[in-house]
Amino acid sequence: MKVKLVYFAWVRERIDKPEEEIDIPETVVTGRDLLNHLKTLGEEYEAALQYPEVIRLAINQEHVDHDEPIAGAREIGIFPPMTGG
Amino acid sequence: MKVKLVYFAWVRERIDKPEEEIDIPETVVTGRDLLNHLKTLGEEYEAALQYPEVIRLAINQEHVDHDEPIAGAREIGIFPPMTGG
Amino acid sequence: MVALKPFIRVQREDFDLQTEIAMLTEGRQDIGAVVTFTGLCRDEGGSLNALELEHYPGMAEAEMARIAELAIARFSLLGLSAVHRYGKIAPGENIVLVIAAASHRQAAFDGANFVMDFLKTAAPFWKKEHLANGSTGSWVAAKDADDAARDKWLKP
Amino acid sequence: MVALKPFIRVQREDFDLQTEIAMLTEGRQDIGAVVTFTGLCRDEGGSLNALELEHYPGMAEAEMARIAELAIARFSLLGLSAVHRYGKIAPGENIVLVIAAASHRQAAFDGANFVMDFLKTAAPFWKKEHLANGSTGSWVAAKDADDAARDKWLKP
Repeated sequence: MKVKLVYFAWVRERIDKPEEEIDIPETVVTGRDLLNHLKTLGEEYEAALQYPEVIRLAINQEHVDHDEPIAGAREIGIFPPMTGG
Repeated sequence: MKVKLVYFAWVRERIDKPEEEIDIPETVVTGRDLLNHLKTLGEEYEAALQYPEVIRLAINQEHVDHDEPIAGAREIGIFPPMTGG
Repeated sequence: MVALKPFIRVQREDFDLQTEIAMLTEGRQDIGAVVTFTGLCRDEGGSLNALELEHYPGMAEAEMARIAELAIARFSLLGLSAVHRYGKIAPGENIVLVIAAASHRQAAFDGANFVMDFLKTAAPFWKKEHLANGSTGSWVAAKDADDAARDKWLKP
Repeated sequence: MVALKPFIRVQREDFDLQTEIAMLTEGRQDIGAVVTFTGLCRDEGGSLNALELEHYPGMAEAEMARIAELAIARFSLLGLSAVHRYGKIAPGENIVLVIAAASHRQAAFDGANFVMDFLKTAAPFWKKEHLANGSTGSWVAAKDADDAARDKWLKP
């Protein structure tokens, strides 16, 4: 499955790109699986996702828990806790 | 003792004057005494002060309780509960 | 340290929020939160033509300042303004403005809310209704709910 | 009855409070209370030169609208606006504006406060510090206190 990933704040800085389209293996079912998969893709991903428990996910621009299935997602946002306002 | 009385809202309307200077007998010690004394001055005062428990008093422009002594007051405000804001 | 003095005004004319806020924030870089409260005249479903605001000159300003100073001390405010209008005010027009500035948001919210709750119950203003049918309605009655709103700040 | 739609904007440029309030209140006579919250950039005792605000375009607006609609329903608001800036913002400049309009004051206070508490914790914005010493500081960390402020609205 092909999906667009978008990164923000220090996740974006550490992965060193704002977005990319990647091919996800079928063994990746949930958001948590996706984070673990990304960590295998290189040092920069490992640095960004070192503490996956603090990472927030959004599927198609809506917040989701890490155990949410990602099947059918067009766009997955990966970012740190929000600090707006 | 001579003192300036100032009236507001429906107290002013019923007494039909915004302020007056009156001479207070020595038997009048507290704010409560003053209200009871004023009620003897005529129908209009009786109408204004019919329910003294709802009337608010201010001595020299500061809120006071009815049992506050009025000795030394330059100005006593007599008015209904406030409804500003 | 000199205690912060609130801006207090009682006036006939309307006020402009942007101008009033600028008086508190201009040139400052330590304010993180500004909360404003504006109270407006409602038409009560069309039955009201205007409110007439009466006040006790001198005492109104003094009470507003007293309340404002309590709020500044209690919530460590960095700025506070309270402006109250008097005279005839039509539906849709402003009646009262409170602005609280602070480092952080909850202090600014609490400061403005506190000032409004005490202003309603302690500042010497009274509202009379002018009705749409041409008659002069009654004086607005004080509400128990306003006393209750004030009393929540007095709990230990 | 058509549900009230909030005004939501994410923009680079500053906002003017008087203009934003007029969008909610102009021509209306049923609004009795307007509360505004403005969040500003603080200089942190002189150590901060600017904040850089990053956001998730599209999702930021969507989350702000979702939060705003919750507030409108919960507090029976008569008007709600939320404007959030992005880009580099200097100390003393505005970052965010929330306006809540209602019949009565407590609903307007609660509406604006609720929106700010959820916006802080759920709207996809991030702040990076540019320090006065010329270096780029770290990303601002999320605060437990902000989660606690949000959670007070979730109690039964």
